[in-house]
Amino acid sequence: MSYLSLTDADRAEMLAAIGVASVDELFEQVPAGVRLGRALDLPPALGEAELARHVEQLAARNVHTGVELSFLGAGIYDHYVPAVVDVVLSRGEFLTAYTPYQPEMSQGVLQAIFEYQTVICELTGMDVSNASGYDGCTVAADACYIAKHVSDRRTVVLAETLNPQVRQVVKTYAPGFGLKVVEVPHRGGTTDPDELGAAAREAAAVIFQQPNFLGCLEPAPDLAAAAAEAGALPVAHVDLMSLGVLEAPGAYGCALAVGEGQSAGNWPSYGGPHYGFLAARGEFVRRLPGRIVGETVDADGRRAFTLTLQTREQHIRREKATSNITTNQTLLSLAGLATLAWLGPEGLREVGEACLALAQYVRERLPLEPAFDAPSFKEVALRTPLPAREVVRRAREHGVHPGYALGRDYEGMDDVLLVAVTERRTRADVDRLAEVLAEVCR
Amino acid sequence: MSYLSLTDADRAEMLAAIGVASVDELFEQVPAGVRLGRALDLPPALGEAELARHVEQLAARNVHTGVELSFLGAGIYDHYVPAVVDVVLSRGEFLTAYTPYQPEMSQGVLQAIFEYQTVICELTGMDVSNASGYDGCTVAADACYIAKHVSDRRTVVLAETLNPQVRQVVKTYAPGFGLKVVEVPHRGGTTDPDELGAAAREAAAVIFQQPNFLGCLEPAPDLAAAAAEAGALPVAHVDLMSLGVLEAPGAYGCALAVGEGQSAGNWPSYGGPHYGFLAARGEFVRRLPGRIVGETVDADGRRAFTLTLQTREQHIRREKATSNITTNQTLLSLAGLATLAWLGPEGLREVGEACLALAQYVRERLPLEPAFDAPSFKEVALRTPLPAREVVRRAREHGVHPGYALGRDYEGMDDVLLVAVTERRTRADVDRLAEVLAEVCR
Amino acid sequence: MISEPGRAWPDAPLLFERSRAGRRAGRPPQPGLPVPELPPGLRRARPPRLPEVSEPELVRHFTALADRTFGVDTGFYPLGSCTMKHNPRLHERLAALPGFRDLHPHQEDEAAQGALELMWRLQEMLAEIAGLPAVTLQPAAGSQGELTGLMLMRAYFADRGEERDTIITADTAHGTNPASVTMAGYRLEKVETDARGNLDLADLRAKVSSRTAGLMLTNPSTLGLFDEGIEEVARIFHDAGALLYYDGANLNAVVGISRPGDMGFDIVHYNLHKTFSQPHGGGGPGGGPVAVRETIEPYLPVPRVVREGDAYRLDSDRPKTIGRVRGFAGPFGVFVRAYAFIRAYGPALREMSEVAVLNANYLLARLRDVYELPYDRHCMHEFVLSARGLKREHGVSALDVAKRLMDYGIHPPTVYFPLVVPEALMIEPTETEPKERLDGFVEAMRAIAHEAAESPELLHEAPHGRPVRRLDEVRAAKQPVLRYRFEEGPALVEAG
Amino acid sequence: MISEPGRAWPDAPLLFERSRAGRRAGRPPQPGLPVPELPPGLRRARPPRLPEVSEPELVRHFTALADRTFGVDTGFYPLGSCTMKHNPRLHERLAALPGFRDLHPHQEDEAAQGALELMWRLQEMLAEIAGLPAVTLQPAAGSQGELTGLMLMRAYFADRGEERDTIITADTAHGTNPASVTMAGYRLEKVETDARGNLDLADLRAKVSSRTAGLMLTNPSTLGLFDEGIEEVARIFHDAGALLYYDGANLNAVVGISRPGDMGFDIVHYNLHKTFSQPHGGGGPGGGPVAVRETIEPYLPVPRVVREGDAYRLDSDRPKTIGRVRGFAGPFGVFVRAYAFIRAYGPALREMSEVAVLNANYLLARLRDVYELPYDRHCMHEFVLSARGLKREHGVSALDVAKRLMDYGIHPPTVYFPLVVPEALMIEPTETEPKERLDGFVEAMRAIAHEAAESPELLHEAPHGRPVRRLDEVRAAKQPVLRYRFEEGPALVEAG
Ligand SMILES: Cc1ncc(COP(=O)(O)O)c(C=O)c1O
Ligand SMILES: Cc1ncc(COP(=O)(O)O)c(C=O)c1O
Repeated sequence: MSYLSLTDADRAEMLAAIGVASVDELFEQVPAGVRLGRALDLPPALGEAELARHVEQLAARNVHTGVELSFLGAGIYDHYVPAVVDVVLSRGEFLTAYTPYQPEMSQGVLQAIFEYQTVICELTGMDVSNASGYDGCTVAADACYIAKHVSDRRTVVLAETLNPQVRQVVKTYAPGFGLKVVEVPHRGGTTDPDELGAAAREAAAVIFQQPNFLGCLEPAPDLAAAAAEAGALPVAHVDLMSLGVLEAPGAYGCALAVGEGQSAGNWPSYGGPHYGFLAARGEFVRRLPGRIVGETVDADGRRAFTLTLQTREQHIRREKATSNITTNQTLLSLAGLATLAWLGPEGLREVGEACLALAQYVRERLPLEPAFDAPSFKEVALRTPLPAREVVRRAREHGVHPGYALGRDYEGMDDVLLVAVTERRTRADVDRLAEVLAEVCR
Repeated sequence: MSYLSLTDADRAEMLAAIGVASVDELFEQVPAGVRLGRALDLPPALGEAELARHVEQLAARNVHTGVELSFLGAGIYDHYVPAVVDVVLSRGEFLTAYTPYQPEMSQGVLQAIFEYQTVICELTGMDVSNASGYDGCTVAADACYIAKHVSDRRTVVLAETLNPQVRQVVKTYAPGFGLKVVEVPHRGGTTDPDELGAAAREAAAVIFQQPNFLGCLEPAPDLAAAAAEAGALPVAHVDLMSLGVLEAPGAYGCALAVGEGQSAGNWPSYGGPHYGFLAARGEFVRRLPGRIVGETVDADGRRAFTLTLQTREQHIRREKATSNITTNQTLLSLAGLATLAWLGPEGLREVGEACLALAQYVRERLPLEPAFDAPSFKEVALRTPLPAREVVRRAREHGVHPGYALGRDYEGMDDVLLVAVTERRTRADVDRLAEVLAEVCR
Repeated sequence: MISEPGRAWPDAPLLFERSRAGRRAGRPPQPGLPVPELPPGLRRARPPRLPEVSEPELVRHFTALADRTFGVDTGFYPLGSCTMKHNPRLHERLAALPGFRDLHPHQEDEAAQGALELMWRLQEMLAEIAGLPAVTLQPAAGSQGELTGLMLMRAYFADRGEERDTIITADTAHGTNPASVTMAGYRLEKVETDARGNLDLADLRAKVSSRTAGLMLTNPSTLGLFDEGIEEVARIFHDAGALLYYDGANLNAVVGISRPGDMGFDIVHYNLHKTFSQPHGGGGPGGGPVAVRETIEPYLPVPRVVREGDAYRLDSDRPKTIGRVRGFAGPFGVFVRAYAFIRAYGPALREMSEVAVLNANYLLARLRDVYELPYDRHCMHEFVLSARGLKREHGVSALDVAKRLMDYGIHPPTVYFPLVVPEALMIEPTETEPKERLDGFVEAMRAIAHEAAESPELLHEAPHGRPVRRLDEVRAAKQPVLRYRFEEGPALVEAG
Repeated sequence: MISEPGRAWPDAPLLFERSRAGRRAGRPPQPGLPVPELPPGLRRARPPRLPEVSEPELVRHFTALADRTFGVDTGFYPLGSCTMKHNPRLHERLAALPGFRDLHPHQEDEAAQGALELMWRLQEMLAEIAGLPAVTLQPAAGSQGELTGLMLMRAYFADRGEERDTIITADTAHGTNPASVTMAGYRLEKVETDARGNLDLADLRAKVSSRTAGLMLTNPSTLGLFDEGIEEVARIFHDAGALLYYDGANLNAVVGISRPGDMGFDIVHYNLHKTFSQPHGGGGPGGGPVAVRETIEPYLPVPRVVREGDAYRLDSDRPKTIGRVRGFAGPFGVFVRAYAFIRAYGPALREMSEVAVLNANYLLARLRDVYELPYDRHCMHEFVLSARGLKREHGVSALDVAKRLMDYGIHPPTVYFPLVVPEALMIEPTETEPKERLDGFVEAMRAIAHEAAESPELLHEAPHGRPVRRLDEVRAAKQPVLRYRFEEGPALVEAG
């Protein structure tokens, strides 16, 4: 109620100007039969102070990473979100603007998106990036929609080591696209290039993840080569925070690179909102979904930015559009831009090396055997002597969340725990985890 | 270290432009005998993530009002700070600007201060306000400095019911001003106008507080009248949040009104930074300390705002200045402006009425006798059957901070507890306090 | 660095142009442990050319970009169909509470009860608002809600063994509707709008058949008009065994007044960033929950948020589900804001819609004599004017009007949409605007109409008071430059 | 509402002009309890005319005012003596942690250990930086630090039974120094600056006597020059039994390089909002801790933060204390920021000062051929130029230069201070500025010198690109309007 701005006097004047006696008259176009003849059954209005108190009480009932030492990852990571992000998120102009349809009103957000696109291209080694997809799942579906249009094949291949949620979303979307989904099982934690290549022979695209969901580094260049050789578009699902130390998908021949942007600049936030990124080789630019910002000049020849190649989009192309996406995840992607710019090339490399070093330490220090031999980036799958979910339950009683129970998604992995580290974990944190695991796995 | 912006190449170029081989040469003007021949003995540098973690750990060791039901007041109150305040505090332009010496660069902050001055004048019933003093203590000393200059009397009278910290600060400053401080004891929780008038006969000014530190409403109009009659300037120390329901000092003849602004728009923040306000009748305007913003026009005749009457100030008048104040509390005072504008006249009245109602409920509901008969605004002094500090200690074990032990400041009041409420407390909160007090006072 | 002293909007260099080799802001923690070697070929060969900028310059950069961006916080933003209402700042505080912000989505349900309860309560409140019993919060935006809805239809009909391949939309439909139809694998059929701005019932009857899976409709329509025949429309589809989908983009007009479920819709999406005040963030994020009738509930995406006694949990054990449409249970931070928004109003949400409609009708009443009104009715929360008259008489287009509004400190309305209105100006003031802002808009629009006659070049060349003048959009599309080129790459990115 | 379409800075109405009777934003909680009557005469008779504004308009109002304000986040702000460095945004997060922000200052010591530890550690670090053993954090700003220091001197001499009534300051001293002297009840004596910019030792020797309580000195001075004779200066005062007070406003030049205690100062204040990055907030808040030698420690204000074993507490039991100078233990939020700042640098704080000095000398080197340099030496963290030449030759004043700088997007330096330099421009770049910003300033200053010769009227009439042009300051002071007049009051507030 407190967000309305009209006074009683305003209302009276306005009704007079309209020429009606009451607001009800304006609603006469709503047939009587479909009117709600009662008040909405909603809890009573709260003033700001009471509302704040109520919601704070809800928030207090969650166990967050500030109160529990957490090794949860499995797609969402607690990399450090620097304070410069607050500048982006707290500026009312960014926060309360919408899609920059009118470029003269929105040069700032347009320029920022252009910078974001550049950063995504640099990291992935690609030529073009859109201005964001919903998340790391839907951008994989977007990649399939592109592949469907540039190929006459009607299958997509997913490595089983691709994030299960990503695979689920692709499977939800695929029937509408007229695509069949084939999955290629892992072999000891990673994907076999030959097996993938074989499966790809009928496929429009192949999607694999680097580092993969089981915490292993895939032989990504070999996977991409196998897919390409089979005539399928190789699509890498990657983690931006790894790309200071891991090779860019563009450098090993991928056609597209997609991923979940959360790790770069967004808080876990119980799953969202975050941003999905999607980058491609130049040849696919007119098939990309969503907003793309381009550079041009204004009437005075001054550099200016604008949404471009809009003939791809739903508001122009309608049923022939490359996607239905409209509202996207711009603000979150700009938080990503700020974070990556704050890190710079050195910082990003350092984050990657911290992850590598800590993951190695996890392997060596914890009283559990690694489930797979392949090297890790920031996650390690470990065998547990009792069900991993039970290990989680017990460890949490000691104030430590030891990681993700892979049995949630993979059959036969009930005794596998996926432990994640980021640069925010320390040696001492891993030591503490080792202690707790020793205690609860006895 | 991460806040520096020069690269090695920059440094080299700059040294060359200066014509020196190293930065050390620039420091040759520092005599060898006073140079620090070693590194500073400070803990090693922390990166942002580590620093954040370290400081968060310090913060976590404090018991704040989010984790303890608190009835602490005694000068600092947890009135609700609305979210519009965040707009003021988070805008880099307000945050990182300094005193608006160059009005063309600072019309925004100047206008906001002008609005603040207006709000302070309205609330206190005064003609002029400065742009803020340090806090509720130092503005009382400022009032004495004004009084010293407009009177040839050399005493100031303080009611004993004036906040002890305020009195202490006045006593610290007074010798430098050449003023003697006389205190007038309370009689049953309030000040006797006749006694105050008698004491004021030699005084340049009289300062009393409404509502007073013991939680009682003073006969403020009578006190002001007594002071004025004795030829002393009546100065009221007031709480902005009370002025929606309590009479404005200007309306009962005060020469100045001062106070601590924290309750309006600032968090407790362990004592600061907050703002002190100081308002006066027009005749004193050229004796006011600190910044004052005035309205004027620019070369095009457009309305504009600027610091004015600067001949009062230290940078112009130096040893003859009305004060030495330079850096003040502008940002905090603008948070006050935003809060008071958010409340509006109705909201401020409602806050006041909520306080009155809850204080009355405290009187009736708690299992302790009020120490004084005078009515309360938002604080009530209660007699405890054991030392009040012991009551505090025990109640805190139940997660409730029951209030301020007045024995900290007043002799003979070891068994008096000052319980504060604001509009953020509920009936249920008071009920809970009643329960805990019943339990611990058994 | 110095260009044109006195210019209000100095040029803003790109981050990459601010970059200097060796400069940096962040220094991540180093664990002091050996860094293992990577297998050959996996290590990055060439470092990414991220900008190298110090923190002070980074802050200034984003401050400068924000200054070149116009938001609701800057001024009036009557962008039709987008519901650019005030975004309460409290919500930013709430979404940033550590108990929400730092909560991992894989956290065990018993350690996320506050978050789950908030989602469950939000579902319940949204259900009451739509008049439909079951809600999924998962979809990321309205468009994804649409797609989800269409997938639900497919699952529903597949389960019943019916083969239906066509979705009907209005000719006034938003572009997302037909785009979603295609993405969902359906065939599109369009139905016309009649002279009063309602669906043409004759045309509709002719097109609905046993192949029709359903209708997608925005009501009030993108013309800002409530479909007066909605009951008959619903009957036609239901009689044909088809379903009705409600595009909730315009829900702001009817909350507490008329519920989509009561209108006969079977599936509804909400745009949390429109009706329920999630800030639009320069393009997003949003939220697109979907509500459905009992009969469609079994197909909703997983996970669902369910309540059992006093406990809440995520439930993925739904055999008939269409599956998952995005990660986790949805954009949780958006839910915090929507929840807070609804709790702030309570049942008075109705008043929100009433004022939205009042504000729109006030503008309509005050502008109808200078701009053409294609459908002469009271409007709902928005309305569409046509600049056709100005075009004909003075050669001034809707775009010219839009650009000139910028000089009056107002964000232009949506233009050239809906397609059925030539030179369309689609105006949605929202309920949070005070009368003075509305009057300011009226004055500006009237002044512009006057200028169109007196000095049309002023409009053709507008804007005059923004950081840039009108852009060469053709060049942007014909010679696309879609990333910074580091003074080395080709002018065109799209080589192929 | 519409004034001059296309104007970059539309007029900003006052909150009171945005006010409409009956409108409101906040609705405080109501306890649902009866409101007791107040005794006669105590109830407010006439409601205060606070603005009546809705929340959306309130947000827009402050957004618009921020847009009309220039901060360090906006651009280069070389305001001499004020150390306008970058303010790390992390600090705002930290100061807002609930454990700090919502901590009541009367909380029991045992429940505020984190806050007390932070303060104690800050004291220790500040002590190391000043080279003096005991620190009080209490003073609210530099000026209050000065006053505190003078009170300490008085207490010290009183305790020793010495009667001393005079404080000596330099003729380059900041206005707060003499103002503080008077407020502390001392007599002021001024000593001259010699041709190299040092204190004139002969003059000094002549003025120091047994009546001298002490010296107040800024070192480096407000000319940006380190006093090369500081050791002798200290000797003169100490030999006379007097004390030396260090005005720490310019500490940014010498952290880790030379410590005031080692220079011979007995009492030092720090400006946390200068050297240690507390944002200046449009005028404040600040922080002005004071460090002293052992001999002066007993007189420090109460409460003091002390450590006992592993515990920290506030100690007010100090019989010789001068008393309290403000509420509680000081501006705690400022301490959080200063603490974080020092911890971010660690011993590399020295580098901070080195770069501050390097940046200043670079500007000096690049500007000395176009503006006069009154003291031909390397400077420290700031330097003073004179526009005397421009004035003489082209009639262009330091003020004109300052105003014209605005058109180049740069905040003017401090002007007309210190008083010993005519047409002074006092320039302090700080360590956080990148070379490009310095070069931009050089270019602007050189371009302005050129403009002064070519088109001086451009400078006299500057600024041209700000929300307002030059102000009628005389009118502001002669006909003071110091509050909004609600269309009723007299034009002048000051009636008397
Ligand atoms: C009528 C209509 N339908 C659908 C959409 C798509 O919603 P979203 O942007 O949330 O994906 C919009 C939003 O622009 C709209 O206006
Ligand atoms: C040299 C000098 N001394 C003293 C002060 C006063 O310090 P503060 O503004 O913190 O009161 C200043 C600040 O303006 C200064 O520059």
